[in-house]
Amino acid sequence: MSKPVSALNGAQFHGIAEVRDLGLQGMITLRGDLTKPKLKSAVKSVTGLALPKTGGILSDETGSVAWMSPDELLLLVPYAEVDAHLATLQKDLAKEHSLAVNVSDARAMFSLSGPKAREVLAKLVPVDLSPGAFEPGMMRRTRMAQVAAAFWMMDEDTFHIICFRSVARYVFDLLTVAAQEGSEVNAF
Amino acid sequence: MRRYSAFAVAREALRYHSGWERAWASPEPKKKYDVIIIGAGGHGLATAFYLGKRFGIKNVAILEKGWLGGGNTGRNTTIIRSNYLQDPSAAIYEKSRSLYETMSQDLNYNVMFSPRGVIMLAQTHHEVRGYQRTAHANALQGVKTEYIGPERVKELVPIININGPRYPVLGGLWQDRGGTARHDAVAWGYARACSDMGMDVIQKCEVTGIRRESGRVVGVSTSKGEIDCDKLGIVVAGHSGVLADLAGFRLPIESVALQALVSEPIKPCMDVVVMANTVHGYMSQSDKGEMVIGGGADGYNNYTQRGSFHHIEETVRALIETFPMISRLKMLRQWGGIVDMTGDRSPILSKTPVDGVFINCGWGTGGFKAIPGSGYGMAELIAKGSSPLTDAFSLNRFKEGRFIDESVAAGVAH
Amino acid sequence: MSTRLSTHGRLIDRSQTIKFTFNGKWMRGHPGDTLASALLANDQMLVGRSFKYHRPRGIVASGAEEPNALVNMGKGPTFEPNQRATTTELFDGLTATSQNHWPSLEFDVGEINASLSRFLPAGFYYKTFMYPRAFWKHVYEPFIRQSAGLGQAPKDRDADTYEHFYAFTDILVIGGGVAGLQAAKAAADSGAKVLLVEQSSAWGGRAMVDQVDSETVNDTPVDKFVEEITAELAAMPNVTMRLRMMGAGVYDHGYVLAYERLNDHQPDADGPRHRLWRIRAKQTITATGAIERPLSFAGNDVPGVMLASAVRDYVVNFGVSPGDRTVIATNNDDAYLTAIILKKAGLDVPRIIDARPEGGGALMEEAKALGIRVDLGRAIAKVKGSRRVTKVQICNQAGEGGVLDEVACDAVAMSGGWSPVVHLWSHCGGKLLWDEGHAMFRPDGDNPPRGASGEGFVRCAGIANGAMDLAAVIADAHEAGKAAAKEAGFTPKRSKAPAATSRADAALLPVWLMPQGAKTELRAKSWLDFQNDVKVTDVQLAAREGFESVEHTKRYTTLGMATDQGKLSNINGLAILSDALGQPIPATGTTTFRPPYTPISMGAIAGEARGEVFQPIRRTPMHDWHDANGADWEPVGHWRRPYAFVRPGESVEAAVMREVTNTRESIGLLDASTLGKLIVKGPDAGRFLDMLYTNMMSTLKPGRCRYGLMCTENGFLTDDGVVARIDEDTFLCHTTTGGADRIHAHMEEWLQTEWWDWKVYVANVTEQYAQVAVVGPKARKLLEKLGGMDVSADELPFMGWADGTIGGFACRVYRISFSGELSFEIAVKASDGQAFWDALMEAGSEFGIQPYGTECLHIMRAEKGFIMIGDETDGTVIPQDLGLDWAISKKKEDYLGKRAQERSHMTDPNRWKLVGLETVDGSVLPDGAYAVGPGKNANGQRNMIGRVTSTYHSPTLGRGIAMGLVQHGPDRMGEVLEFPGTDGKTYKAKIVSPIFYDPEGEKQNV
Amino acid sequence: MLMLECPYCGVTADETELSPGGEAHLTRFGPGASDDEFHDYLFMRENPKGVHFERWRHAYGCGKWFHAARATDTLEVFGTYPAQTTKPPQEILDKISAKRPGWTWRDLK
Repeated sequence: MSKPVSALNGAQFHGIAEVRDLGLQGMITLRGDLTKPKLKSAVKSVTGLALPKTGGILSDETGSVAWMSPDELLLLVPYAEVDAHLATLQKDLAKEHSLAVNVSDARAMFSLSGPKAREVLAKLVPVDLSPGAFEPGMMRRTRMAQVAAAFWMMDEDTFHIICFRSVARYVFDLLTVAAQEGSEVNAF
Repeated sequence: MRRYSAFAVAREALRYHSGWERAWASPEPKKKYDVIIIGAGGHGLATAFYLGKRFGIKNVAILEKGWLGGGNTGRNTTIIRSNYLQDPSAAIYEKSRSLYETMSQDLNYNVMFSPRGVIMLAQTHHEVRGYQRTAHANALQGVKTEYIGPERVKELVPIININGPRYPVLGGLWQDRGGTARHDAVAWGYARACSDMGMDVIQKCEVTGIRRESGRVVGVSTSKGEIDCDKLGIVVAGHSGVLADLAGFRLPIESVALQALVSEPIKPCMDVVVMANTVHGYMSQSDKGEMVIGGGADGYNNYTQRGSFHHIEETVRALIETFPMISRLKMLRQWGGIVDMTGDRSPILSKTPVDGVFINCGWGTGGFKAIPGSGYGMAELIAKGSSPLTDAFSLNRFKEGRFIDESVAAGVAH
Repeated sequence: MSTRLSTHGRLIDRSQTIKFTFNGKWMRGHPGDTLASALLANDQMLVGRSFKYHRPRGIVASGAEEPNALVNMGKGPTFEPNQRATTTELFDGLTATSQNHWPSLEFDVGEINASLSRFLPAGFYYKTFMYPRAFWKHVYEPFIRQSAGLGQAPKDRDADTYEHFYAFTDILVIGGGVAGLQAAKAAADSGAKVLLVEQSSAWGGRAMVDQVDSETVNDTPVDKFVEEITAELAAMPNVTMRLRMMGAGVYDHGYVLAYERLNDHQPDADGPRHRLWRIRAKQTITATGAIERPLSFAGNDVPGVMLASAVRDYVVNFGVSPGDRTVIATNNDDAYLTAIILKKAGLDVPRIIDARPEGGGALMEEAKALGIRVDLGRAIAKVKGSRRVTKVQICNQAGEGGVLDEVACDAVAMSGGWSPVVHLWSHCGGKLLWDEGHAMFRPDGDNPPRGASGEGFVRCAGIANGAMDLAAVIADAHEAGKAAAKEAGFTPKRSKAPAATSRADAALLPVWLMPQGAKTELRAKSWLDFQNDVKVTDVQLAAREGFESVEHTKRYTTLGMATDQGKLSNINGLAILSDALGQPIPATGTTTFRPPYTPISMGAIAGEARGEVFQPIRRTPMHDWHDANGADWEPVGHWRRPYAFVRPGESVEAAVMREVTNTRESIGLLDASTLGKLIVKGPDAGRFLDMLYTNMMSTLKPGRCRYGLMCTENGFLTDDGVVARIDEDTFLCHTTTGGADRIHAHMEEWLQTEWWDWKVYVANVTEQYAQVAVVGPKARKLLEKLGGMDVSADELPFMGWADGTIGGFACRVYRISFSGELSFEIAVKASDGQAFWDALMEAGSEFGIQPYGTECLHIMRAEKGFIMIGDETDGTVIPQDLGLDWAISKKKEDYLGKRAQERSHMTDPNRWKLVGLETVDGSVLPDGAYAVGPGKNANGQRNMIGRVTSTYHSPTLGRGIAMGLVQHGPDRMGEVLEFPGTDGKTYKAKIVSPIFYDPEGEKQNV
Repeated sequence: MLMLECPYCGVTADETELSPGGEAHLTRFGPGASDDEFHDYLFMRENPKGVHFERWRHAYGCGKWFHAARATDTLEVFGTYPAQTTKPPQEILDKISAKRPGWTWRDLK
């Protein structure tokens, strides 16, 4: 059978910043009582990571754990491993009131990179993106122009942005417009 | 009262207009009136006017906290239409529209009613069906409307973009006798006519209390002293909740900010009024040449006459999509008004738990067009305790679950 | 005449010449010119016509307050009306035309209005044009519309792009004059993050014109000081400085709009034309300076009469002299500066007319020393000239205007004193004080606009705050900067304001009318609002007629309602009104200041949201395939769904008919991915769904599906869909396409705000899956061909579901039907969606498979009598109206909407109920038609007894079928109703059962 | 343009990230309630010109519902708090009393 494809199948744009569709990314939404040790250990066994603090995201080479809400985490794992990890979570948390679902295919993920990445994104989200105010390790869910989105920083020049799959094209086009040549702001 | 006419103006011109008298008197309040109307906006003044005209009740005072016509009457986008879906709405709005036709002559004051026509654009299949339904209902309600196709829309509105990428214009509900009027003139014309009938229009007179005896109103306390009355009409739009509180009852309404804006004036380019409900924008061109644009209402309680800017943004965005040429016009001025919203977004014209106290409120975003009809019916309600125009709009409908919901045909009440 | 001087011109680059056209005529200017300065340099004083009387209009000011110099600019997709020449930077190839005249600027037939002006006083149109009635719309109004309106309407789609920017700062300083610079410096020294914006293209503001030669800060000339402090600020990492960026509006909770004009001065450059900044500042300082007031004397609107400060600006900034012989009229010392600058530039200043009997201070002596004659206690009786000033007549200020003397001149520079720019301060509720000494309103520091914390978040600095001389301005700005920093949570440096010199001016004499006792003929020619043609007599008339509120007067006379929003006219106007009402000016008060400070482009407001990104379009995984295969799109919410798949040469209607027939006879494929899919999990999930749905969900067995209805708490049917029980703890709820997000939010709301102790989690997995309905008699054959799981009736009976694989795709199959046919709804991962769809199409070709769209779906469900949310329901319909009582649990004590449905009107036997409708002649009932009963109601409307909710031509039955709501409908089977159409015809239809097709359900249960 | 701090994620959110939810602390009336009780629950609102307690959802953020104490005449915000409660926290009530002596809202003072 043919291999699964992401919404924009690797689309790219180069303007005052670079925009890229990052392809398929394994994502698991985990809802539950974040204070429960069982939940913490389950997350650890799946991602090797601890729980981030409120509004934070923890990452290593293979994945990330992002704080989405007081009772919700987003686990980023390799696309191919999602089902296995889900099984583990369901087993480990069988006795806990919790919910773990695969949302990998419900989302699109982009990278926005370059020295102007901060100001390109600042054209679209009502968030203080100045250095110091927003830094790697922070996760922000917000409104991007007219749709919901979430983003975090991989490094000083790179954002990863996720949105719903159905609006992937819209979000890509938005970033393209915001990164058009000659639109530098030089505000940061 | 001196009649207004071109001849009078010419005669006055010879003496540099030194002979014009006051348009309305500014009397001190009397001890007692048969009826006191709180609120000298369009609805309050029209109510007083018809109390006099229809029922000969002329011992009337209209009390105004600020300056007459200073509330929503002077802050709206002046659209007049009656292409409503539900019977009670169609009845009162059509009565109102028909009274606008002759208002300038009835008041001997040019309110510039301009029946230039109103189009409500259908931009989704759902809207197409909704407006076809409305057209059928209107035909039976005696409201002259027509469902028209996109070509006709383009004919009537040359500057419109009928095949926009996102929401192509599929058709529209057209009311050729809808239009606009000069909002301030409506208030001024009624004030002048009421004053001429011997009624007292009392400005800068704030009501601070509503006096009752054994469940019946006997008068009001004001910043200009105590005034007695047999009957009391509360017609204060956004401040209805505050006044109801003074009378000791509550209302099923919430007050929110509604915004509008105008562009700089340009030469005539759009003769009709266009409403695009899918994208929440409506626009007309005033006689000064300004594009008059209506914005959305905030979702939270607000008594400042300022709204949130994102509504302006959403409206302008939508209208640029529908009328690409306005992109290079400039916003001259934006403002807000306080509108009172009911549970079904339709108005309340009703008796209240307090004998002798009547309330007219809840017009939400659509009050201006209803001014004469509302006054016509409200006067009858106050004089006779009931009116076919107002009975369906009584307070008890919420208890009975008997709503008058206009949103069903995508016809938002602007 | 007005010309370019060989001296001065600090802002222009004389080494380069650029060309532009005005009314088709080529003219020359220099980089750094504004369009206004370039026009004056080309002796083009006459630039437009006024709004009402079409009077000739010349340039009056040099900045944002200019009421007259408004031009059409550009062509086609870059055409723009009402561009203000005084704030338009000149660029090579600029094309401008003047406005509001016909046939030409010089000869305008509209000027007839001017000679009739006596017959057209304020509000004359309220008193006339009433008879005969029809004439307003057909005769009077068209004339009024045509003669009003200023600039031309753009015709083309805007060629430029725009964008927004979200900025957050500790302190925003608006205004880059000496006050703004000093305030920014004092604030930034505390370490606070400062954003400093200036609307023009240069720092320093008025001081660069007025105080350069005469005064110093820190013992250095003002221009040097500006240079130094600008450099210092630029070097500070915590400071951002922007030119060509105007503070447009101040809103609640510290929200400020700023309008950055990136490319207006370089139209060929890349990037957006304008950028609208949405700034959140802890503290905002407005250092917006002040605007000079005109004087009200007869003929003060004749081209050549200008603000004294503007005359200085044109000389100093642009090396342009508005006139060769300039008469000065003033009530304060400031205008003497203009006289001195003109004189020193070698120009003639025949007379200074000072209304003050004692005249001015040091500057007057300086002017006299230069040999300029000064008349004290005098006024201008009248300015002579029509298209250009030719002379002024002089009288006593105290008198009625008896002419004492005449002076020939070609320009008049007037100054009536200054008004601080308090607009931004006032937008969000800042209060004003009347300053008797300077005859002006200034901010009342004790009543600032208050933010979320309840504390003030705006303060003014410099002249904008009423500090009138340089030393005071610098000191005030310094304190404002420090105070703002402190308020924003920083510790300001302990520093003193730089010492500055200050001019010893004599006091100003308030002069609202010149001369004081001007006769009516003079007052009738004394303009207050130059653009809207409002004269002193108009305001006096308004007062006489009882328009006593300043708002009434404004609206009655249109004073201050022009595109300059009264920047020049408001204070003079309300002084005249106060005088007419015999009350002090503060008792009259001001009109409300509303954003924006000056007009901002609609394009900037919309920002990036145009064309493709005007609004999001939601796409399913198979969207592109649909698009490539003839999809006729239908927007459903933000989704796009194929209405039908139209083949080349086929009509949409024909396509729909084909799709229905094909699906009923062989097999059809529907993209159902847009349907909402919500996972509801937890020990209390069943209990929770029992509250949400009208029917009982807790009794549903794992592996089974149940159709459910959801109502609002107000009783009305809001959504429906099939619920599948996954396991003991887990349900999957399908919603309508429009319903997914709404119902998800609805569930979260009740869980979070009412039943927060219930153990339930909800997740919206709508977009995780591509869902495909495989529908028709051959559906099972196709799935069996693809293989992978047992889809036999025994293994997977109607209303059952199962996990498995089909054609190698992991999937979940629901055996549900919205068409009445054998039907499988198959969910696969969205990322597999297109591949799965391809596999079905390919394997299905031998069975005659065809995709179908929403209209086919609608017809098939109507043939079966299934209701559609949004068709049979409209927000006023309850399940009981639709004969869905079978789906309303009688056993449950409670569910959302249950109590509401017990209200008297909801249980009224007269409610309209669902029935089927069959036209007598087989034709299709018009959509939305109403059935009429006998008679009319109290308001004379025809009595209606029912309406059509869905109506189609059924290819299956070969006739029109419809569903509708009819009073007592179910009890009136067989009765024929009349539906008047809007086409004049009356349609007759028989009441029948709503189930037109396969009532026993034999086709779907195979 | 309001800004409110979400008590769950600590984000001071722009109004456009939030969705308003009307009056707070309503008691639900279902089957068995009188017509008046049900009517008041569904439709009667304080709609005060002054101190108000209202619901908001951090719709574009953590998705949680919270309450805000806000003045409708000045838009001053006295505080926000989680929605899982039937009455406002005392410290917010005290703060309001300090700033607006004599305020009332339903039975609160």
